[in-house]
Amino acid sequence: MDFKLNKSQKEIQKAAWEFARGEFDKEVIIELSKEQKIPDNILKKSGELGFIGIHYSEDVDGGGMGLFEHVLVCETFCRKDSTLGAALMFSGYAAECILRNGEKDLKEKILPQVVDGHLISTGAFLEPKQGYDLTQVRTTAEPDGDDWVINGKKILVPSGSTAGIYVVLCRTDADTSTGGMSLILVEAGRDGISVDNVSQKLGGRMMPFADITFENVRVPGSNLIGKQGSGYALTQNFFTENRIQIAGQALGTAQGAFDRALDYVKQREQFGKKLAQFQITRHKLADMASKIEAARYLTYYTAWCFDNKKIEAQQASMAKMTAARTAMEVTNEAIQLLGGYGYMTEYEVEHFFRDAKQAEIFQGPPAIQKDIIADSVIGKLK
Amino acid sequence: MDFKLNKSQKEIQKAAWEFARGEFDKEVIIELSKEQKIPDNILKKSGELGFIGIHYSEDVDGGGMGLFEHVLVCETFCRKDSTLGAALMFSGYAAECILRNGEKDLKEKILPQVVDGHLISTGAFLEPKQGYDLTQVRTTAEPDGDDWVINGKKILVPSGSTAGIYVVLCRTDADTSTGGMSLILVEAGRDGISVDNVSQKLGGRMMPFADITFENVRVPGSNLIGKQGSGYALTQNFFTENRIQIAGQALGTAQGAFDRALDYVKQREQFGKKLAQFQITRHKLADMASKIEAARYLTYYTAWCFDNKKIEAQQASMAKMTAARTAMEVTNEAIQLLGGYGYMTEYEVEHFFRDAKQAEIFQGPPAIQKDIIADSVIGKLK
Amino acid sequence: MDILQYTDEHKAFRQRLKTFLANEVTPHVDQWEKDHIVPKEAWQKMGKKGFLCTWASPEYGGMNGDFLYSVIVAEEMAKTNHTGLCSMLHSDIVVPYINSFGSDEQKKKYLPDCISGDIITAVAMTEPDAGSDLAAMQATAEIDGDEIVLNGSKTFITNGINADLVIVAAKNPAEENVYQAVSLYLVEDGTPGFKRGRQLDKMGFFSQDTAELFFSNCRIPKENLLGQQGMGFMMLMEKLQQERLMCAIGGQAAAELMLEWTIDYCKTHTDASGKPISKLQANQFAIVEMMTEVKLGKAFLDQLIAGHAAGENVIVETSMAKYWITDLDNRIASRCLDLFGDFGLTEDCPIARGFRDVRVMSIFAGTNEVMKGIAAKFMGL
Amino acid sequence: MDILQYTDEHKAFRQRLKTFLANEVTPHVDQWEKDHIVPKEAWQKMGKKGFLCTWASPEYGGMNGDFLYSVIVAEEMAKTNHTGLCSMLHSDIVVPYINSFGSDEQKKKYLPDCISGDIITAVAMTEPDAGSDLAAMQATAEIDGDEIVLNGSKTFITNGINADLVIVAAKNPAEENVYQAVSLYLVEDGTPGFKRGRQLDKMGFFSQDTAELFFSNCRIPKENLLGQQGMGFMMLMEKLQQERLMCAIGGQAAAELMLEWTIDYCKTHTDASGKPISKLQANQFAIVEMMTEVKLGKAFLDQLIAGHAAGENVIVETSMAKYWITDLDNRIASRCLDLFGDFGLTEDCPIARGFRDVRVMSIFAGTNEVMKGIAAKFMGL
Repeated sequence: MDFKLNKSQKEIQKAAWEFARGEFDKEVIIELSKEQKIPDNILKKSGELGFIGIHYSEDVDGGGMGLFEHVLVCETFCRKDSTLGAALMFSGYAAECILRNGEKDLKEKILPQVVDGHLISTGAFLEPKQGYDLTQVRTTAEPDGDDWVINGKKILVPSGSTAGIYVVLCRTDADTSTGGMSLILVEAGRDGISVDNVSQKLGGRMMPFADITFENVRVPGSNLIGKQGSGYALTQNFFTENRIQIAGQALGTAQGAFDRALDYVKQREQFGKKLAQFQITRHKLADMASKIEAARYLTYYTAWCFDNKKIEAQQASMAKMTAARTAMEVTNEAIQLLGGYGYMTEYEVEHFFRDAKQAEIFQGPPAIQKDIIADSVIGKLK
Repeated sequence: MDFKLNKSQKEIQKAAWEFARGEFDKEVIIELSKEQKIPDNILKKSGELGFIGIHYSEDVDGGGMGLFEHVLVCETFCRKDSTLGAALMFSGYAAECILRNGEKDLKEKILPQVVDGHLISTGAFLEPKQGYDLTQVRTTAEPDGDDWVINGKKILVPSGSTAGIYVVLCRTDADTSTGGMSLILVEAGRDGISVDNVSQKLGGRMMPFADITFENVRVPGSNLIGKQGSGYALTQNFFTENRIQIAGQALGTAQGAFDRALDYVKQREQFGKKLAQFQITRHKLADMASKIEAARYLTYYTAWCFDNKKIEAQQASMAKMTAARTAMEVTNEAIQLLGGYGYMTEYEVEHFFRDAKQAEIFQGPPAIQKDIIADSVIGKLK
Repeated sequence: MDILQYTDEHKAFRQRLKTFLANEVTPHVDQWEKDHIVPKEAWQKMGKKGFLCTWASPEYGGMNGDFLYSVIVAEEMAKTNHTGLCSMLHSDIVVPYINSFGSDEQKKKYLPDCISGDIITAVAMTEPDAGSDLAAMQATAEIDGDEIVLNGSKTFITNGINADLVIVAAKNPAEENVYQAVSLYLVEDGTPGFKRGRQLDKMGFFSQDTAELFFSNCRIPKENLLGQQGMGFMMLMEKLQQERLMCAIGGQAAAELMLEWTIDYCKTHTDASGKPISKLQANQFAIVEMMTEVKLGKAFLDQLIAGHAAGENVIVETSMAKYWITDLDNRIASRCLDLFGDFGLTEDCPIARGFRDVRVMSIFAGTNEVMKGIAAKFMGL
Repeated sequence: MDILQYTDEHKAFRQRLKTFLANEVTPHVDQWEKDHIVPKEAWQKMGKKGFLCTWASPEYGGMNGDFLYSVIVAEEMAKTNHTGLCSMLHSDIVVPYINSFGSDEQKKKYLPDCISGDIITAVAMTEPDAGSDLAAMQATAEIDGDEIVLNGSKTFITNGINADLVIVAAKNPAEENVYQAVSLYLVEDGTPGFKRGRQLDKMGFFSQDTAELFFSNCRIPKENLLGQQGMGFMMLMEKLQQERLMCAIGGQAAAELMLEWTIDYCKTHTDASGKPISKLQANQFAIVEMMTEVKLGKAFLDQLIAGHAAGENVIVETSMAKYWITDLDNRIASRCLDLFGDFGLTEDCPIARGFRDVRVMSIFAGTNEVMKGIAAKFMGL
């Protein structure tokens, strides 16, 4: 084993940190978060500098690197700011479905716009009364001539109101098994689409949820992503990839809150001493640092598995669950260490905390991850 | 980063597992544990096969590998049996002080015997009423002609009653600072040594603690390990190395208990179902597996740091604390999953649990590790 | 077996309060959360109905209620899922200073309006650089003829914008012993030199007007000294116990409320197979574990309330209750949200507000670390 | 404010018991732990002094004590730091079956000796392949003329070696409805076909004679049926509540004891600088946190005891108390050991035995997972 980042990884990390330090402005982030908006200029710059599509292949203007490098950037960006960092790095949410499975034409048409930060993408998977179980998807796509005609309702679609394209999981076959579903790309603004119920978010406020209703929405047959009938499997693959990205996000969120708490306790005095001199403060920091360190190498290992084709769903679930729990614990303690200031918006850690909760729940709260892990750990019973 | 074990690491892991599976006998282990004895024949075989001194240099008959490989063997042995595994791999406890710092002659005289499993070594560091703070060591070694004359009392010396040599931390200088201490090798059986208060142990029963009193014990001047005055620093270095080994021990202990619990719940039925079909069982296993996975890569990373001269005390403390906590949580849950059988000696997990507690406390319970981590994380305050 | 014995009068009072809150508070909560303040009229309505300062003497218009009335109000207010109409602070923390330590003139002047809701009160202890460390207080009070001149700034002041009357802690700069230097002063709205800073932008407690207060050469008459000169520290210490107990009571009610909503959600929402998610074993265990902790908190708290009402020395237990229950609130908020899944990430889920609101409870009225320090001290460790 | 009201009689009884235990039990505990059994004489001494079956009617030699006497014995026994003289099982779990369900003849025959300690009892429910799942029971009881023929094996039987009288649960193989198939039978020591297996080798509970019991064509007279045919399951369910409550009471006392020792150790042991380690902030917080949990458990448990004694339906709370308090024991044992450091890894540290002993409490009398399942069911989830 070799735990050294290679030269290009180190450069990427450094470039991401410098970009974030230079461009991420606290006041702007706080203000735009309230409005649930992403700063367009920074999004485009991230794209231009190659951060968003770092793990995309070069034929679609991507960086040609692995998911490992994407995770490094997620971590670094979120360390600087958990809300903006995640919004930038997930501006291409679900576009990985196209990247990994799409036809050449579709990829070349869509992905360069995602890579350069001009197109926000999203995935529309969940439906009412289904929880996280996608086996019973009821949104349908029926072939009609060369087109697909889509009907149904998707809920809690991230960036649902700002995305330019949706990757939609549809039933394309009367067959009610998971083999009867397909992923279809739908461009926002097509006739028959209505976006509503844009929700105020608890965390991740630059990626508001919305519900999307499709009423006889017509898209060309070439918008099919991957093979017909592969939709369920491809969605699960995407979730696996996305969970690793979320682990990187959570890791950076934890680290960023830790940084701020450490700075604070080193300068703040109470009862005649620096907070950092109290054993209990010291032990909290030691705990936080240890948890981050453990989450970090599990996350890196998992990203490495992905890039080396050794990934399994349960490994991604472990990394996501562990890193997100770490983020919750660390950000929670960071608030506590800052005392009353920790609760105040301008001291930032409060939004790291809310964003940690977003990371913990999004793409399945712990119980869902445990179901996935247990399936694999236990295997088939005799 | 590259998380692949190289060819030789894989072979070592495989050889260790096959050796343990072939030689570790449950009944024998349970019986000898009660008597607090180590099976001599297995100890010698482990030595002959190169497991004990795998991280020793070749000039003393060692394997010439790194601590990483030692940790791999610790993990593998303890996975098969937590008590015997640790006793074998720590049969050379504190001999690393000689390995890392000793003069050529001393190394060549002592270490080959440790490597081949014929000599159990130990370190005598703690003293009454000092806790884990070694700054006030009161055992003295005074030069007299070419000899050292040692007086004082050491407590809670692991394998104190079975070891053939002790590495003793002594004050060799009137200077009361930590710079006034030295490590001196003392052979068991020298005049003036008394070993008493051999305690029944809670965990790690093949390495009983004893108190050792030195009354005008005379050893040759060449028994000094490293430079005079370096004893405190060398001890801290050894603790750092040992904590990484303990992390490996804890990791294997956790994995071994997990294996047994998994086997059990897959075959045991209750309320008309296999235990493994209950969601709560499944979630417990998922949690256990995730914790082990996180502890594993933190431990491996830390061992890698050691071998690549990037180690700092706090990194070892993080790995030790995290892996030992993981071992406690996993073994505890394993007992619970086995129900009444988990409490019974013959089902083994009860001794994995006690050994996990040994790993958690030995070389400093969590509070001590946190003190060390905090020192480094916080650094100097302005 | 109930630990606290509520009489029929108590029960009728609780019922009247519930009705009042359902009609006059709950319908407005979302608006107040958006406005980041509660209108003063809401306070007056509450006062007119007899729900403020229930312990106060009939002489001033009070109902002379026992401590259980305060408990009832604290519990029911917590169940409105908002924190803006912070009557607990007014009724059971601030006004009791006036009642306990005020002169007859002060009581006559202020208590009737405090009880009727025409005066809203606040207490200004915490300072930007002091936090829970009262000894580090910087605000000064100097005597100048018949007047006292206040200087300094206070922060995190609940009811800071609405307050008509503020009890301000300040130090006599001439007194070297910090524990004898602090006195309390009554400062009325509109006193020259008393300014309110911006309302603080925070994670939760949106409807509550938490603010900074500034005093620059703020002159008040000597008669506005509350209690004895130099006894401020002692008075604060004496009253902090009830303040912390009230936090625990509010926290307990919040935990019960969040769990109740979550159970209700799990029973009425199904998974894809049509089974209520309360039937999933992992969810059942989560709920049972949370309910167990809630019941533990309740038993401990009820016992403590009984002890406090009987005048026992319960400083250790009060510190314990404050820290454990407010930590419980955070645990429960987070764990409940998990059961809601992605819906829990939107503010449409009521627990989202709870999650944001309860996070400050382990910080205010003395951080939970301060609580543990107090408990350790009084346990003789 | 105490939740339970102990009378002067209760207090005097507790004092007598403490004296008895200090003289007749504590000095022998280390030996009993080595012997892996308690001599029968110890039981007899306890009986003669009136400390067994305190609830029993004077008609049989009992003192007709209320439930608080049982609580007192359970608490004080737990504080002897051993589990061998398991009077709680005998007095408050097994013998009550005879008292509640036995015929007059059975009561006359057995109760006096149970009270005097001349008969030690055990209950045999659990089987090797059934665990907490009573419905999976395999042992059979078949009628053959005037006799009943028992076959099967039982495991984890407390007092298994010492027991003079065992209540055995067995199924009528002809009855298909498992819930109506189980009956209880009284089997005396020496009955042909009743054999004791080896004493089980376990992590802790060394002084307690946990054993396997085997029945092979074991013939007992028909009169040894306890209660009604086919009502075994119901009787077990009815009595399990008190069994679990007693576990919680013992667990609570164990937690208090371990923490008390630890506090004492921390106050009397110094670090290298000569300062008691109870002055280290991390240790203070650890102790405060543990003490808080202990006090929470105590308040909840006392309230539950009062409810149980008053005959309330407390099945949910009993399940909660059993799981939470026995989990607490494990947490406290582990955390206390950390404060002792390496010394805690030796059996010279009293918490080491505690650490080994309490680990089974979250498993026996229904695992804590079973407890949560029961709570969920009766909460209507």
